[in-house]
Amino acid sequence: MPEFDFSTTLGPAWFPTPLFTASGCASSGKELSQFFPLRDIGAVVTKSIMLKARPGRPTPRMAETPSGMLNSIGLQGPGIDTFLANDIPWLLQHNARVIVSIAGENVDEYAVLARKLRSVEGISAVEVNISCPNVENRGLVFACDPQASRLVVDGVRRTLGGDIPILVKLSPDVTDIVEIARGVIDAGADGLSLINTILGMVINVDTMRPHLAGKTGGLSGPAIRPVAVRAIYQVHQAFPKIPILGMGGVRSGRDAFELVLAGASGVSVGTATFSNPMAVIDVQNQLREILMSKGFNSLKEAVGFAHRDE
Amino acid sequence: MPEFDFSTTLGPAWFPTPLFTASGCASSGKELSQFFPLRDIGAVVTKSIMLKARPGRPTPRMAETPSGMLNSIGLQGPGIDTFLANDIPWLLQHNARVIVSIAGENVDEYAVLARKLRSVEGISAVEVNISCPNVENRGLVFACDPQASRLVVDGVRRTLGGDIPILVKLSPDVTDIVEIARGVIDAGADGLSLINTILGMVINVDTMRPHLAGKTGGLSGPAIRPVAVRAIYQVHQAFPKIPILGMGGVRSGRDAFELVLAGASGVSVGTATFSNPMAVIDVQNQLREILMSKGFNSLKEAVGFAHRDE
Amino acid sequence: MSSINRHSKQITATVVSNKRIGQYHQLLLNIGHVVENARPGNFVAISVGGENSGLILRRAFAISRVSHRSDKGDGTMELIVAPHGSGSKWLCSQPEGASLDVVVPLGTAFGIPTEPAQALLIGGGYGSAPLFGLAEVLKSKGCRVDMILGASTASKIYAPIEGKRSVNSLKIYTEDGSAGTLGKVTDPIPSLIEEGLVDVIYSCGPMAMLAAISHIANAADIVHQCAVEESMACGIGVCMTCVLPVENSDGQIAMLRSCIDGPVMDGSRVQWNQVGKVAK
Amino acid sequence: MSSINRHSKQITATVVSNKRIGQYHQLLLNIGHVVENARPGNFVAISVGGENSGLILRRAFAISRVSHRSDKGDGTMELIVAPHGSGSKWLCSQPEGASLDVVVPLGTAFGIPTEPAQALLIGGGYGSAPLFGLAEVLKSKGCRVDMILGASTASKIYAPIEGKRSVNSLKIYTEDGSAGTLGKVTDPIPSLIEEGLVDVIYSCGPMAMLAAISHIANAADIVHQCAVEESMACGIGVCMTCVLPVENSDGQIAMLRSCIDGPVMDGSRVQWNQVGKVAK
Ligand SMILES: Cc1cc2nc3c(=O)[nH]c(=O)nc-3n(C[C@H](O)[C@H](O)[C@H](O)COP(=O)(O)OP(=O)(O)OC[C@H]3O[C@@H](n4cnc5c(N)ncnc54)[C@H](O)[C@@H]3O)c2cc1C
Ligand SMILES: Cc1cc2nc3c(=O)[nH]c(=O)nc-3n(C[C@H](O)[C@H](O)[C@H](O)COP(=O)(O)OP(=O)(O)OC[C@H]3O[C@@H](n4cnc5c(N)ncnc54)[C@H](O)[C@@H]3O)c2cc1C
Ligand SMILES: Cc1cc2nc3c(=O)[nH]c(=O)nc-3n(C[C@H](O)[C@H](O)[C@H](O)COP(=O)(O)O)c2cc1C
Ligand SMILES: Cc1cc2nc3c(=O)[nH]c(=O)nc-3n(C[C@H](O)[C@H](O)[C@H](O)COP(=O)(O)O)c2cc1C
Ligand code: FES
Ligand code: FES
Repeated sequence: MPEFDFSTTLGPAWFPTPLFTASGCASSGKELSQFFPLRDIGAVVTKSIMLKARPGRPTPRMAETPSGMLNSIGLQGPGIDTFLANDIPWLLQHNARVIVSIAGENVDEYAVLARKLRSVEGISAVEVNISCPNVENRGLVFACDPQASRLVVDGVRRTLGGDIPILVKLSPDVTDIVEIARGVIDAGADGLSLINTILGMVINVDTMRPHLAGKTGGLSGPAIRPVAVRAIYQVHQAFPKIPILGMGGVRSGRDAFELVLAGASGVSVGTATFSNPMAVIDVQNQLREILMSKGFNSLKEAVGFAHRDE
Repeated sequence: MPEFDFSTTLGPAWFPTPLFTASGCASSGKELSQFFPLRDIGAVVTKSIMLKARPGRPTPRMAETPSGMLNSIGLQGPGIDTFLANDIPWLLQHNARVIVSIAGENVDEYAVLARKLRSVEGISAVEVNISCPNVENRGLVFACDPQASRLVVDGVRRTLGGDIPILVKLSPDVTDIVEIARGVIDAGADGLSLINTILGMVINVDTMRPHLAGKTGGLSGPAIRPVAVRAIYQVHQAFPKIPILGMGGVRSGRDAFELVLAGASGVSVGTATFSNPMAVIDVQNQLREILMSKGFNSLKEAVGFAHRDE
Repeated sequence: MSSINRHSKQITATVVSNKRIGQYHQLLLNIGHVVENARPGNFVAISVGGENSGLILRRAFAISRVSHRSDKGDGTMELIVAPHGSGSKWLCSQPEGASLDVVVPLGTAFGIPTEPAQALLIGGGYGSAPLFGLAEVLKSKGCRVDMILGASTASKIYAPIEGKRSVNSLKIYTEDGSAGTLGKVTDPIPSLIEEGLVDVIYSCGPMAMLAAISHIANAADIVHQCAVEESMACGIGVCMTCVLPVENSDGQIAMLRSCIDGPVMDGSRVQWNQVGKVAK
Repeated sequence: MSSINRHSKQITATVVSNKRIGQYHQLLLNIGHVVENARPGNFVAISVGGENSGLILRRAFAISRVSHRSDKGDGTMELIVAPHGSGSKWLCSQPEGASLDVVVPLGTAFGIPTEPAQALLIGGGYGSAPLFGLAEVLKSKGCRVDMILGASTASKIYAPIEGKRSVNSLKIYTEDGSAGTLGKVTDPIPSLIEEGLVDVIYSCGPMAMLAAISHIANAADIVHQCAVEESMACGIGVCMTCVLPVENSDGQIAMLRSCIDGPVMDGSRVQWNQVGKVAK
């Protein structure tokens, strides 16, 4: 019997395991390294970084919801220069593979961020988070606008050249996610990250106002898993050759397996890390075990297996 | 101190209490009458009825998900004629107020359904469920298409005349729910029902295929409440004078209060009835108590209260 | 339908005892005088996972047996629960004294012959549970009760000693031969029928077993009342998730709700080969 | 930061006892030798609601006191829990013997003076909990320990008799006068400072109380270490929900995470009037 092959590829990037942190749910990696060696997982996907330092939104920034939570962090962060000076070297020094998530306020900013990343050694991939407001178009979220998301990816692709793979992270808050996917694939995405949070709101029944300072927030956690599975399934069905990094409510190997069967080549664990600091490792071990017990010889055999005979 | 006024209006229709069943979650009402007198709640919203009898989708039709469930019933029902001959007389005889939910396969069918309802005495309102596939446009769901949803409502409005109020039930699976709302309001909707289920999928890890025979299904239950609150808040903010019948994950008076604060003039209870046959009554009693304890003199004072000072 | 669930109540029941029997848990719940309305074949729906549970739907279980002392207002109900997924495992972990949220009784009951008759009761796995309660009632009506139980293996046979008192004969079949005869519950039916020992068949168990029994009963033109088991979201007839294709009295196939038009159904009317498909 | 949470472990802890004290529950948990790394000021994060819980986030609680017998490998930790919402109520309902999923210890600890000093400890409501563990440590270092506790009403004062042994003085203030002096914990601070009895202030309680103490401490130029309480999703520094505006050593205001840059912070650096707003 051949040895089980747990490795995965997202476009040209290879990873020994298909488990990743989810952007914004592992900070820059350091904090989790108190709980497990970062090199043991596929890669650390860093919190979306913007051009300038940002303080983020006022608090409260979170609300728990049934089997989920809302967050409204507002992309607090140190800005790309400080990030490249401090965080990336630290991660590489600790032998972590790194996927850098970037976010911009307008189309150009994404290209500028890509330019800064171009010369950085050791980055495995760039995740382009387009679920942010486009300040040049009434704050409309890029990912909700086929034209804008295409332009963002086009700019990043041209700037980065062909060396670093580009994953584009889509929002489920759209009428037709396949259409958005088509646009960014045409513009040069190597893969897709599915899904970002779903827009939600909690009203505090004591103050009788929206609980979050930012009013609306992003819904994550097990509650949204069925939406993630559906989005991954739909997009994999439409573009079976485009690798998908799946995420949304994964907290066990069983959950990750569901995303893999739907079509994910890799799985990011986000909110589950908040309740279990070891979640990524635990999910990784459980997924490996499930795949082997089902008789798969490799992760790749299982990717999109739910689509067979169709 | 004046007596507490729990009544509500949805357009020209008046109801003694703001609690309703959710379409498809109370069948035609009879079954729940074993648990409480139907006249005690605001109204029974009946399961969406179509022109012809329909067997619905194959089983499995449901899957439980974290704090939610998926369903894929496929609008099984007896067809409008049998429904009008059997179910409506029974409901009226038992002094239930009735909101009839209708669904069509194309724009014309909605108008035909409206024509059949026009002459029926005693109906409080019509809820137009536009979250169904339009067979004349590649199965695209009406509610996801501003033009189609507008046409449907326009047809129903013209046919019904001004007598019976029209509530249009929208899907949250759209990029911009306010835009869809604007279209159907322009076309003559008296009120909006928010929200229908969210498209999701569960993969059965034993069979390694989609669990539902219909593959995708609609996500309902507490998991989606933050999405319902957000949609109601957004639409109430844009159209403060249009009454909203809110639904999505309500299982307690506290939850209903959240929807009311966001802008709902009435609240439908769906999935919660599956776990608690008395849910509508329980939520109704709890909501009344909460409103009074917060010092409101009427339900109406609380509708949209979370928007104050903005 | 109008009489279905007329006596259903949502109550808080206390766990009187919880014993492991083979691969099952025998749960005894105190449900007070509601017990008086429970008939063999009825089921109950129980909330699982506790107050903050992410499992939002009730789980359905057949009532195995009931007993009451009307003088004390005490009524107990026995359930046989297989630890399957999260909900049933939670239930099996409930200690004596725990409180459960139960809706009881639900659904149709087995029809009882008005005259003494020869009844054959067939159960698969935990499907034997409601048959013991049924046997007691049949016996009290002067019926002859023969019982056949089957399962894949010995630990999945539920056949309590007390229960055996109400039956005239009990045969056990396992697919691995670890208890009783090696084989299936359907093996002995034809010869029993031929011997003229069967006026009516009652069955409960996996759908494939019910289908096989229906096949035999139809051929011999013997009444077959079976308790079906479909995935249920509400258990009270309002969600339409639990449907089965069943022939109407006018010969048409309709998708009937197994929670209120069942779980006990006329086996000859269920379109077994179309279960999971849509009636045309 | 690099040393924060270096000793944190996710463990299964057993409830040794659960006692109601006024409006609180005193929970004693056996956490084994992990206890050795717990310092006064650290907190723990506990999963709530059981296995199928819809409450997905951990709840944070200050470690009140710890004790261990290294020979037996036993280590217990005491928590004082106010039944507030679903999660804390669930925790308060856990019986002796129950197992809890706990991440311990987390966050910064109170700094202990290297030389004996006069320490003033101020607690509001359950905020007194960690102060008793702190008092023991300070006492053992030869410090003088004065304690002031306050709450809205008597039943919200947590002041166990054993705890009083480690303090030189204990004053209690309630807003309704139902215990101790009618008034607020801040009332006596200025005169204590004037009398020269205060070298360092330690505090834990509602944010408004911490702000008021900071105001007094700043004016008198006295070191003030306070344990803040912000809504936390992760408790381990990865989510950025728990931030507070704090002045850096270079004079800039940054949004620091109260879970890993706290909960114990330098009161003079927290921008109390900007809490809940965004640093500019
Ligand atoms: C009328 C009726 C009587 C039953 N009687 C018994 C009994 O006496 N003893 C017993 O052990 N079991 C019985 N069952 C099956 C029992 O309901 C399921 O085993 C149980 O619901 C599984 O829940 P879970 O959380 O453990 O599993 P999960 O698979 O996690 O459940 C997920 C969802 O699927 C539903 N589901 C899963 N399996 C079944 C099933 N076989 N039937 C119906 N719904 C299912 C659950 O209700 C739940 O909503 C009966 C079912 C029905 C419909
Ligand atoms: C560092 C720290 C130490 C604490 N120490 C104690 C203690 O010793 N004793 C004690 O009784 N309580 C303490 N708390 C507060 C305690 O965490 C909350 O009361 C508890 O989280 C409320 O959860 P719930 O489910 O009961 O309430 P809910 O309101 O239902 O909780 C909903 C969500 O909001 C969060 N939340 C609500 N209130 C608070 C709060 N005050 N602080 C932080 N998060 C909150 C919860 O964690 C949860 O995610 C502490 C909090 C922090 C941050
Ligand atoms: C607190 C928090 C912060 C997040 N920040 C980001 C971010 O900066 N960039 C991004 O692309 N996604 C961000 N996300 C979304 C997650 O990466 C992920 O797509 C989503 O939470 C669904 O996965 P989960 O259910 O496993 O958390 C954030 C999510 C949470 C909960
Ligand atoms: C089993 C089931 C059937 C439903 N059928 C219909 C329907 O026929 N027409 C309709 O407009 N909505 C239907 N819905 C949607 C509900 O009316 C409601 O909008 C949704 O479930 C959200 O509310 P809830 O979370 O309280 O269930 C159905 C929902 C469920 C769970
Ligand atoms: S389970 Fe809902 S109708 Fe049968
Ligand atoms: S609680 Fe997550 S960073 Fe502090």
